[in-house]
Amino acid sequence: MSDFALPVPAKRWRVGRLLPYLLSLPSLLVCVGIVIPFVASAIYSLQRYNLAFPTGRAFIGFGNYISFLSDPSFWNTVEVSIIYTAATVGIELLLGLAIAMLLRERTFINNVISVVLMLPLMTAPALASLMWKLMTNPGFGVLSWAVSLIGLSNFKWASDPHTAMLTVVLVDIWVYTPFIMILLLAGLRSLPPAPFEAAQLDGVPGRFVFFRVTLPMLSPFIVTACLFRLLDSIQQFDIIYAMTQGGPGDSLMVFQVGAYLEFFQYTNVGRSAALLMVLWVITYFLSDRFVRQWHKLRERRQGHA
Amino acid sequence: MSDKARDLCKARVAGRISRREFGKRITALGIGAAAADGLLQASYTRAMAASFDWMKYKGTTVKLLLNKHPYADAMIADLDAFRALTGMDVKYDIFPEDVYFDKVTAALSSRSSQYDAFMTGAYQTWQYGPAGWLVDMNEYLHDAGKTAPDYDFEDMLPNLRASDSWSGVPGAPLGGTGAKQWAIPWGFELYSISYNRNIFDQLKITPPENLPDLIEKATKITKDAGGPYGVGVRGSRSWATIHPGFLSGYTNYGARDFTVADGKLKSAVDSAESKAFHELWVKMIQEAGPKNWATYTWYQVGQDLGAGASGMIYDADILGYFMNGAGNKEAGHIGYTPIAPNPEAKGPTSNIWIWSLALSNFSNAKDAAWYFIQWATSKQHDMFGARKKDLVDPVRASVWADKVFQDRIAGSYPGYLETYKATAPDAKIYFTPQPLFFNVTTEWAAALQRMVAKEVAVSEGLDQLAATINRELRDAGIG
Amino acid sequence: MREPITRILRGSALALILLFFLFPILWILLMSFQTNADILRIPPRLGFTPTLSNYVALLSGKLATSSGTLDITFLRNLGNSLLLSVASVAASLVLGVPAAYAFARYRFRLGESIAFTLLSFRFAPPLLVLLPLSLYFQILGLTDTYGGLIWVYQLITLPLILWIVRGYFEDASPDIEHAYRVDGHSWWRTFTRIAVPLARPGIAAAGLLAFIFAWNNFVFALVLASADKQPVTVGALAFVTAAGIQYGQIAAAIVLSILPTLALALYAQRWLVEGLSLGAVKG
Amino acid sequence: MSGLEISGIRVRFGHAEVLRGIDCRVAAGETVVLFGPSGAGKTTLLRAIAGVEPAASGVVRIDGREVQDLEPEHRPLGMAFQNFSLYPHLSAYENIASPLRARRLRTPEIEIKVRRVADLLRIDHVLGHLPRELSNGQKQRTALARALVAEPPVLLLDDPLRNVDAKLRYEMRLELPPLLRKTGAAVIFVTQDFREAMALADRVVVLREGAVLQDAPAEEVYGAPASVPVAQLFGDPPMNLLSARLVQEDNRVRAEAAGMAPGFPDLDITRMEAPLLGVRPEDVLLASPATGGAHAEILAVTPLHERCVLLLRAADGTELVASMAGAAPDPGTFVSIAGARHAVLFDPASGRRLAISDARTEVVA
Repeated sequence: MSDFALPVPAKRWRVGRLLPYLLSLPSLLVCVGIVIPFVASAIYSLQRYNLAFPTGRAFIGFGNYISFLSDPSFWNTVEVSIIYTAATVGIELLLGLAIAMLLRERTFINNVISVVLMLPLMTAPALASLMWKLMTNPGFGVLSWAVSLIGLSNFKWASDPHTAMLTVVLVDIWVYTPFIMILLLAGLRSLPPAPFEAAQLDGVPGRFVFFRVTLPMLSPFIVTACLFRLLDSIQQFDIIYAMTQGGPGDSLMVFQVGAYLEFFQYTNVGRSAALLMVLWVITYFLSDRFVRQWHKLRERRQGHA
Repeated sequence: MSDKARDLCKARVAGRISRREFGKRITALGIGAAAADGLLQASYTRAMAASFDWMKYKGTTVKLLLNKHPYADAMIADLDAFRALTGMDVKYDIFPEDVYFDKVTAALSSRSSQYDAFMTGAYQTWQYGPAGWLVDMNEYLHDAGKTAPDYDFEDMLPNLRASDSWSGVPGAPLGGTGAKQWAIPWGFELYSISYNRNIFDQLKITPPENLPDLIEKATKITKDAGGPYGVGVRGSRSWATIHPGFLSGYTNYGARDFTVADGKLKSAVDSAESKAFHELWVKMIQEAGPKNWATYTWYQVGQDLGAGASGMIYDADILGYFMNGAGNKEAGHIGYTPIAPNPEAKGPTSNIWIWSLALSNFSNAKDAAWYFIQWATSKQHDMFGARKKDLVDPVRASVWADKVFQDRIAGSYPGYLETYKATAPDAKIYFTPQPLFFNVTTEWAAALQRMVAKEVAVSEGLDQLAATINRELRDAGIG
Repeated sequence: MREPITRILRGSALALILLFFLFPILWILLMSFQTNADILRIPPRLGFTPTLSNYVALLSGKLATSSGTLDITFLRNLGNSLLLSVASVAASLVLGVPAAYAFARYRFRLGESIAFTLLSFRFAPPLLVLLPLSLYFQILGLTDTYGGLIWVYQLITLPLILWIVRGYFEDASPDIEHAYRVDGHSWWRTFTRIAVPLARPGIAAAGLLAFIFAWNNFVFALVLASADKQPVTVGALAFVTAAGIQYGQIAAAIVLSILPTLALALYAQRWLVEGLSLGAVKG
Repeated sequence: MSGLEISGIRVRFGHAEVLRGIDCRVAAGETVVLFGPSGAGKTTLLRAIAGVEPAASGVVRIDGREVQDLEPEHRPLGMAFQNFSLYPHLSAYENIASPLRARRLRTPEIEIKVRRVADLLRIDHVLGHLPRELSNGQKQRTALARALVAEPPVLLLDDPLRNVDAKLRYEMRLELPPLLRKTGAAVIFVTQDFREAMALADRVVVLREGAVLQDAPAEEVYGAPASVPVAQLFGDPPMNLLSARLVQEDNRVRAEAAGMAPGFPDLDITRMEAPLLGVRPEDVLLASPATGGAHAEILAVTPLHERCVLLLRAADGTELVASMAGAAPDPGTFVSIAGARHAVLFDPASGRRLAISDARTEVVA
């Protein structure tokens, strides 16, 4: 006898159509709860609103934004943020890719190294900055001592406007390269081996394989890694605030540090919110572009497979 | 405790016998001096309770927001006395200074009723007061039903009382007419020189007397001491860089932060006096300051002095005090000296920082919280902190006059009291009170950083700074 | 097989990389066994008498400084960090894995928009929501509750899990799940017995990264929670004291705060790399 | 009726309609081969029947009961997927046991049934292995075992022999028909290989672009394709389609092309512009040039199985394919086309079949 003594289900109606909504709505709702403050922020950004001047609070439309346009410190913020983001993401990507290539083979030692290399990522940036500050202290700092050995006795690290950017970028690289490395390593190891074996048999030069085979196949991973890092980097706060509070001068005044000071030091809610809205628009635009690219690359990759 | 001892304590509290007499008689009773202090403390508590209904809010819990500071530690150590006195309970959240004020701003700006009272500086009340976050304490101070008769607010140093008192009108003087008492002073600090005696002895130099002299000696230390640099001052991009030694010297050179006319403020950082002083200060840092000065907060300034990495600091007197304590390499080698940076000046003009206690307007237990503030700023607790703990710049004249406190300081921290005495008379807040204090001083610190890094000439930098400040004042409608 | 010169180059490159990334960690480790006086020596030296005093101070909760003994709550902070990170990641997994599955498996109206909106929260500057959030939490009564914090932490953990796990689901063939349903198993059983176990490497890796980011968070807890709910990132600042910065204890705190994550990472090592790859399970 | 009955199945992917109303019946014990090129919608149809692909409209009945609104797990059928779709984290045993576990059978009963089907498919020795430890053939048998184990009334087999090697495919072609018959299930078997279809099918359903082109017994689809596309699809090498000329002769019509002129007795059309004459290569009668008939040049020769396939150019210039047994002639030599053993005539405009030739073979003079 067949085993199909199946009960007839009561509902003739298929849950299938609603299922994806049922699955995704809880997480959406959880995040939507967070949207309410977001809307409040957007409204604040349209107000002249300094907590220390309660009577001066008024709706001023895009007044805060318009004042940015003529404010050199705003453009400085834009410039510093772009330099910081480009430098960190660029170097981390190259370095992360290089390390991932070195660790590509699935050996135990490589796996262990890849986990050990994640240690910096596991060190909270707020605490890591404190340690880097000590290590770059001209008196007790081991790094200052090390550079003095190679003749750089007057290297001032984060204290000198010329080297401050270099210093925080260095810390950022130290903390976040492992993130890119691990994503790209995962990508490299997931690539199908066939094209590489074929190239090796055909004696195709390594460089050619790298640029024409590895990189294109890796691109969805590169895009993902870049996306997360780029958007984190342009929003950098912990490291810069802990190391220099945006100084020396205004040399490291990135968006979130500026907005943090506007709110927590100057209690200027309107200006702080407007600055953050500008940052949000930038990140939204960037992420939109990236996600589109990501979808395109994924489809192409799946098409190949 | 024997009845005799108790009577003796009561007599001492009532002022019927002198301190010396009390000491002599209590020794005769066979009670050690330390135990006697405890007895005294206990009887003070009882004396306070006798004349005022401290038990009125019995059972209430007060929640405090505190900064991680020895002053707070001193208070926490004495909380049991408060509990015993009032039958109230105290809970507190304590945060490191790096984030403390952000935490206060977050709590108050969200109108949180979580905290009833909190620690603050005077500058912060210039924001918090106008924002409507604080309770004006005058209503409590002048209400005999709410304030104990022996509280004696007048016993607090007048400059300190004035510093926490402001009308809210930008530019109006502190403690002037219509002023509200936004906070009650509790412990403070003023700015003088603390130096490493070993280094000074080794180089055979004497403590600096004015700024040019300081620069010369500091430069010598940087050159000749074989490692340590000359003078530590703060340099981070923060208001905190401006208010200690820097503003004290700035004032000493006759410069002011603002001119006030017709209720409008105008920046005065581009004055000739200001430029002259800035030139010297920038030179001092360039030639004898810490290499990465621009990241220095008072922690690094203190750390370098304590570890023997700097010859001296021009910063809080209490910072020099702490660095003389155990656990630091240079403990016991720190000397103190007052300074009037301008050779022409009559004496020091130290700016001050006052840790004060304020009452949140969003508190649900304001009267009870006031009881707490009243106790924490009372003579009794001030005395406890000064004698037993590190509340070393207490706010009350009577505590400074206390022999036990004086003896203790003189014993372990030679020169500290003398320096205090020389600096105190003209020590007060030299900033013009206005709500944009943090904007102005942060910009100021950033400008100073650029001058020290030689990105901009001093005179030009100050002109730019004045323009920036004036624009911000205009935008806010007060310039 | 390979030319020796390539091997040498590769080896020295790896050595340099390890030096750069591990030297600070090693230095922190060394510092954690030194007294502050040893740490603050000029110039810095390798030789020192190791001491466990930093760890003792952290674990016993008593910190001796020149201005007296301070109570520290490091263990409590560590506990908070663990609670907040574990609970946040767990909540994100419960919420995010089904959602990731939905985005990967179904094309539905507004699906992509919902997915992008969820992702975009990851991109919103945290301060943007933080400013009004404290006010809002005050109204909801969530200020200073673990629940409120875990909710806000979803901003960090949920998008990360959603996007990595989604990629993983997308690359796995749906036929395996179809086969299971045709066998007669319900949707839910298929999801829990087939889809989730097969995506385990992806889930493990995403969970680990989310855990790290939650663990490292600083500003949310700082603003929204009282001292007894603060994680180690904020708590370790307590070692910045008036009597000096207690670098030894900070170093020990970092070491102790890395250990749970490191243990987790080593445990998940076999899934970590594989799990982040979009590469599918090959049957 | 017992067995499977589907009607009006439509499936859309976005704007594209992938299945445009499919009707089909499969009786219990019958094996229907679903044949068509890739992209025809074969797999989609199976999925729609199984319920893993939502159908826009249509009715699916199993043993008379409508199941189109049921979730896949409530449809009484078994399915083997083209890529096997084994559960990689479960042993072969557990893979096979899965449908039984879903039905909450008791463990000893499951054990008995799994062993039985594993014995039948000769995979009893690898039941403890994980799928990745199995050879392709073992994987295929495991997938098949999983579909069979619960003895479902309907079996859907999606090209199960595609990913296995030639030898195994050949064996399975022989083994499967009796096996399937034994289950008594209504079987739909998807393939792109006409030989497989011929070997297994009771009936063949030819599918192209989401529509059924022909639904008939295998021999009929082969011998009498319903339309030109079927003729092109079904058969390897495919049917020759030659432009013919109709010649009225007595009571019948002959279609002349490339030296062949089969007669169509039932054809009532006498005049038509260039109808298409379909002749299977093996139905092209060849003779040595000496015997007369139309000469054709051999352009190319390929061996195929036991026969060889010839590409010919007939005297009228038409190229056609023929196949013959025996030794392969050399390219460049000539053969004679003696006629067509069997032929089909198609309407060139609609592509529809017009007539089937009679049994008489004719040689054009």
